[in-house]
Amino acid sequence: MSGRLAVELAGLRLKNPLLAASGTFGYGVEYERLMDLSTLGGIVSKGLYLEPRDGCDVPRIVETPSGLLNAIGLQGVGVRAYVRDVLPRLERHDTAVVVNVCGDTVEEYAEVTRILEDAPRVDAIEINISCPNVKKGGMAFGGDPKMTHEVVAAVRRVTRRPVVPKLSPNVADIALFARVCEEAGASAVSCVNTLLGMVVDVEQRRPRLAFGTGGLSGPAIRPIAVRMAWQAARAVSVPVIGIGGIMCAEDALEFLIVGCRAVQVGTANFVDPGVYERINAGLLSYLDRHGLAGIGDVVGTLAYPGETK
Amino acid sequence: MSGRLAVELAGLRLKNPLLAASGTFGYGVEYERLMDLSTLGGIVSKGLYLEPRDGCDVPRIVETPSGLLNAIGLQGVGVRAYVRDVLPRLERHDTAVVVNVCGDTVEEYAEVTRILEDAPRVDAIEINISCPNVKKGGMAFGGDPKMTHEVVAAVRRVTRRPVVPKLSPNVADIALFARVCEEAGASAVSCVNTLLGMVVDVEQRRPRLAFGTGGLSGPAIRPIAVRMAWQAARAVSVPVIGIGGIMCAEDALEFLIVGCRAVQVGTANFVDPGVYERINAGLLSYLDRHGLAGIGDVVGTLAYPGETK
Amino acid sequence: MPANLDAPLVAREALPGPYALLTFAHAAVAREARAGQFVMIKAHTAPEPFLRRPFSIMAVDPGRGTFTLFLKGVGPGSRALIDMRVGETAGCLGPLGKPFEAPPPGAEALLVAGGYGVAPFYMFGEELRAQRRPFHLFYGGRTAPDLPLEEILIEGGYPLALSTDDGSRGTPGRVTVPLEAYLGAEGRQAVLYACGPDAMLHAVARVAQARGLAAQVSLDPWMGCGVGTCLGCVVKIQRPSDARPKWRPACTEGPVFDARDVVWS
Amino acid sequence: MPANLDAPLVAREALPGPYALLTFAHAAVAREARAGQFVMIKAHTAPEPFLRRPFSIMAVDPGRGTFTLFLKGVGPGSRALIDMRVGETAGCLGPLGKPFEAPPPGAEALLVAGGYGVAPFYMFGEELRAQRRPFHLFYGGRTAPDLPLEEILIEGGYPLALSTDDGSRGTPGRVTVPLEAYLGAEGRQAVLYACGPDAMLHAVARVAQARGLAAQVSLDPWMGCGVGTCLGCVVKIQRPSDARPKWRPACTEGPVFDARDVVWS
Ligand SMILES: Cc1cc2nc3c(=O)[nH]c(=O)nc-3n(C[C@H](O)[C@H](O)[C@H](O)COP(=O)(O)OP(=O)(O)OC[C@H]3O[C@@H](n4cnc5c(N)ncnc54)[C@H](O)[C@@H]3O)c2cc1C
Ligand SMILES: Cc1cc2nc3c(=O)[nH]c(=O)nc-3n(C[C@H](O)[C@H](O)[C@H](O)COP(=O)(O)OP(=O)(O)OC[C@H]3O[C@@H](n4cnc5c(N)ncnc54)[C@H](O)[C@@H]3O)c2cc1C
Ligand SMILES: Cc1cc2nc3c(=O)[nH]c(=O)nc-3n(C[C@H](O)[C@H](O)[C@H](O)COP(=O)(O)O)c2cc1C
Ligand SMILES: Cc1cc2nc3c(=O)[nH]c(=O)nc-3n(C[C@H](O)[C@H](O)[C@H](O)COP(=O)(O)O)c2cc1C
Ligand code: FES
Ligand code: FES
Repeated sequence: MSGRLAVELAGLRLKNPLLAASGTFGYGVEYERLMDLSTLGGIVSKGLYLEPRDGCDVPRIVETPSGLLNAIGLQGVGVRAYVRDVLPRLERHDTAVVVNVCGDTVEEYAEVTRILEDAPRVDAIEINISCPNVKKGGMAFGGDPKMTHEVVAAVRRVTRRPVVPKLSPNVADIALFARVCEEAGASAVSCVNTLLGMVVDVEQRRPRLAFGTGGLSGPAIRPIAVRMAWQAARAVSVPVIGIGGIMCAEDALEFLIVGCRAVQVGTANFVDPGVYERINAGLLSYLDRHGLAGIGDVVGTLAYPGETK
Repeated sequence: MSGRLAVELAGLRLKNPLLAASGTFGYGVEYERLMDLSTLGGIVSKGLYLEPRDGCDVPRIVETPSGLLNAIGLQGVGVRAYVRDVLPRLERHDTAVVVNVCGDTVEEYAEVTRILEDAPRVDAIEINISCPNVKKGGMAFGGDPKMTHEVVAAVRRVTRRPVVPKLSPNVADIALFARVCEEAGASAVSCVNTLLGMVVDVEQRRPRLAFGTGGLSGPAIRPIAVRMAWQAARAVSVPVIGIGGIMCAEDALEFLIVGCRAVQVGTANFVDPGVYERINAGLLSYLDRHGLAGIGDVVGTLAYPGETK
Repeated sequence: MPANLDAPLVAREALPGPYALLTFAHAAVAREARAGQFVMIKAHTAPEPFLRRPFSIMAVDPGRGTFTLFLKGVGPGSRALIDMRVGETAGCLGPLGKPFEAPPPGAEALLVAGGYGVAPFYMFGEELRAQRRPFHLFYGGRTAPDLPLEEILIEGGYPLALSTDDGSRGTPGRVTVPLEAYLGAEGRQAVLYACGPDAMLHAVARVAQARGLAAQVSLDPWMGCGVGTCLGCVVKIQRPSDARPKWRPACTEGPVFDARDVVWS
Repeated sequence: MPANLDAPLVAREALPGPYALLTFAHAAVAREARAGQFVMIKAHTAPEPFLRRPFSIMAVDPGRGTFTLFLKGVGPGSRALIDMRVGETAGCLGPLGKPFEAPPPGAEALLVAGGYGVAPFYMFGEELRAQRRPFHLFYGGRTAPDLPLEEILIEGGYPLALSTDDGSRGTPGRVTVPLEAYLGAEGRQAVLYACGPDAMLHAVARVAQARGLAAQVSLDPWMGCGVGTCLGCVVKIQRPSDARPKWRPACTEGPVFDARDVVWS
């Protein structure tokens, strides 16, 4: 039955198209006691640097209309502790493990990737060139085609594994960045990270987040993310992983229909850890209702006005 | 009392900082029977071309989480009918009249503006270089610094009135576009128009809007719009008019605090035509609560972390 | 003049199935509304969906300053209204739109209702009765439970013809079956009025055209603002004076249109 | 183990003011919760705010499979819960977090509650009583109406000291006034437990430090997920083994912390 949800993605076989998005599912092990991790197609780790990081001051999170604005600042244990403490615990779970790799410099991205190269449990590398909440790297790289190319190529050189840059939505032309990634050797692209935003505490007349600005996620951004995923999917031949505001099966289907091979679920993890089961059940019932054999039959089936497929 | 809400904007004196946003208040006269139009600081007309336009096929509007996605396609009566039929009816209302000017070509923008030049009731020209729902002009101009400069300069040349380009949020660097406008002679900038988005009807596997994509407005986009207004206000010395998801006084205050001299209320008009009275009352009570003389004392008072004012 | 008010819910009657009758206090609607007009309304208890929704005015009580809606709960907006408790308020703008126009003297009014489309005809029946105009109400649904107003209409003494697609109540078949039977073969003096699903409106328009009768149809597009500014509710209309079809806002130029002017899609 | 369930509301008692007691069916919480733990919960009736909210578990009934919350309606999330009707469900994950730890034998437990911070102490009192440990509950508020659980605690036979800032009920002044009076001059064997506003927690921590007593404080940061992944709820903690303060998630390493480890801001 659940074979109907399986997808091929850059050489990986995922048992279903749902991955937990970076930064919204910890390192995966936090959810061990709450759910069966093998109901997930894959887990993308919280962003990892070479060294442990403290992250931003608080408040780090503020709710917005149908959205969440965060500036966590990539607090984390660093790649070595991850390899030592986390990866062994993931051994027992039948799900793909994708590591979200960060760096202040091109060299750091490559170095983190190199350290992961010897770790057996890693299935793919997601390159975070789109975090809006750090002063160096992140969005500064993902907003510049030349730097994007450099980072992706540098990571590509040091790993045999699939390399998946994660695109920033804070650009004018997402298709351009998808193409740059493809040319630099990306195996797939994740689309998208958070939109840069700000919420003001009008009583204090200062930003609500200690960092000032933050990244907007959640259902509020879904129409923008779907549009960008659609543009990216039309621009490149490598698979696109859709991300942004997915809360239920219909939301995931929007991304699949516009051409994404898989999707990531982010903020919804905070709202309801039962989201994967719900979405998987919804996808299966959609396939039944529409007489489709597998979820692959949905991918890229959008009938865009004025276009013939 | 209400003098406390008055603002100076590019040579205009508005009795309060609230304008009705283009495309969400018709030509103004539609609301005559519903409210006292002189409670508004100003009215921005629906976008006007040289000739009448049919607009997009239906559906044109779809609700999204805390947002609205529209592709109206600038259906309208054309500038001549506006001058002939609408402007005389606005004579009797004590509020500023701003005309939102559109064009397929640079020349058309200038031509529409020229026709308005002889109309007495017009207080300012807003240049719509950011509509995402037309095949020519609109966002295509507002996403290109060179074209932005050309359009603004062309309109600037043919009118003595304040010229206010309306920026597109679908760019990487809003500050750059604000500066280009200032250099081209803009008297102020409006910030922002709608974000390009798409919603998919998963049962039909086609976009919900007949046009395909549309522009996202409403509270969902407010954190993004506030951030952009803040960036624009820091980049230029001409006034910035903040737009995006304003529903209540607190929302308007966010834009004023980050540096906007005035704001526009869009989608909220559809939800509640009483919104202006509510916001004005809220602004006055804010001034009282904070011991401030006038609304100008709020503008640009954001204490940004790590910066001293 | 339409007014925008916080309207408290003053009475609430749940009907079987997803239906309910809700009565709100709103002086302007109570005083001025005519059958076929509608309100834009949203329960203050639910922030989402954030837009108001259009509902036909089913009845007014000018003395009490109230009006009544007949609602079918189909989505979040309608359900939030149905879930309101007496005393809670809704943002409510109305009365809006163009009402039904009474038939010329001598002609009978034949009201054709499908599903929740029956709502404005309760009020239209009252208006016609007050003007001593003859009328007949054809009320159709898919099955018997889709005719939740049956009892109220019978109690109200409405001349009524019921029909259901599955034959579980009244004449079996579409609502046009009893309508055509009533019209009979010979040329009856009548004006048709229709409110319900699109396909039904179109069917009634065809009946009218075939018999050379006038028909007024109440269209049901999605509405954003209700006052002619969002241009989301436009429908294709070609009036005799129009050289070609035009997109016209159903909220201000309708929802009631002359069936001949509607360009059916 | 914590479980994520659709929890139906099985009982609801409105208290004076913005307060209410809500009882939900949730087998895992009912069976496993300990005082100081919390649930992340959201009424399914209200789509916004879309995140769940943290609330301390006030009581459990393992036999019936239910647990009870004591809520103060302060914003949309808490109010949506309070507005629920019996039978409606909430998405509920729990029990979560680290509970209060009972004092060592011989030491008395002094529970210091401010406002809604009293909730976990109802349950902690029950636990202590079951373990035959002596305890005393200091319950403070701004004014008398801010002590809505007074009656229930008295009926439950809790050893209680009330206080209000304005003196309208119990000892006038902050809750630390009766606490310090109770502690007296001489060195009493006690562990302090505090739950309430930040300033109160800090004050209790100072009292404990001044007297060389251990104190456990339940912190109240904003929480996004409740399970340690959003890192939105972090608080600055420096344990004896830490070279410098670290941001630690209050949801998994707290909400109850050793007062000495908290870096007060
Ligand atoms: C003039 C008028 C009078 C009406 N009178 C009544 C009445 O008396 N009683 C009554 O019960 N209902 C009436 N309706 C219908 C009522 O307005 C809708 O049922 C209501 O708006 C649904 O809102 P919702 O949030 O409950 O459901 P939603 O979830 O918003 O929508 C329910 C249905 O509307 C469709 N829909 C949503 N968005 C769009 C869109 N952009 N374009 C097209 N379709 C869309 C959906 O596909 C779905 O089938 C009337 C409608 C109009 C226009
Ligand atoms: C462990 C724990 C146990 C709790 N137990 C109880 C209990 O038993 N009973 C009870 O009534 N309450 C309890 N609370 C408090 C409760 O969680 C809040 O009152 C609730 O989340 C408010 O949500 P709301 O949507 O009603 O209001 P909101 O409008 O979300 O917020 C109300 C208050 O929270 C503040 N706030 C909102 N967002 C942030 C942010 N990003 N950062 C900081 N502050 C913010 C606001 O400023 C406002 O003052 C507990 C909190 C925690 C952490
Ligand atoms: C609290 C939080 C932390 C995040 N941390 C990361 C991160 O470490 N690396 C990364 O690439 N994306 C990070 N993201 C972005 C998400 O992975 C995702 O791209 C984004 O939230 C949009 O998806 P959503 O709307 O489903 O949440 C974070 C998002 C949130 C809300
Ligand atoms: C239905 C609709 C029509 C619009 N038409 C125009 C237009 O004609 N010209 C224009 O410059 N902006 C137009 N806009 C954009 C608004 O003026 C405004 O910039 C945008 O909606 C963001 O503000 P809001 O979130 O308050 O709605 C339109 C927006 C909506 C929702
Ligand atoms: S509903 Fe907005 S124009 Fe008709
Ligand atoms: S609430 Fe998310 S980490 Fe604690």
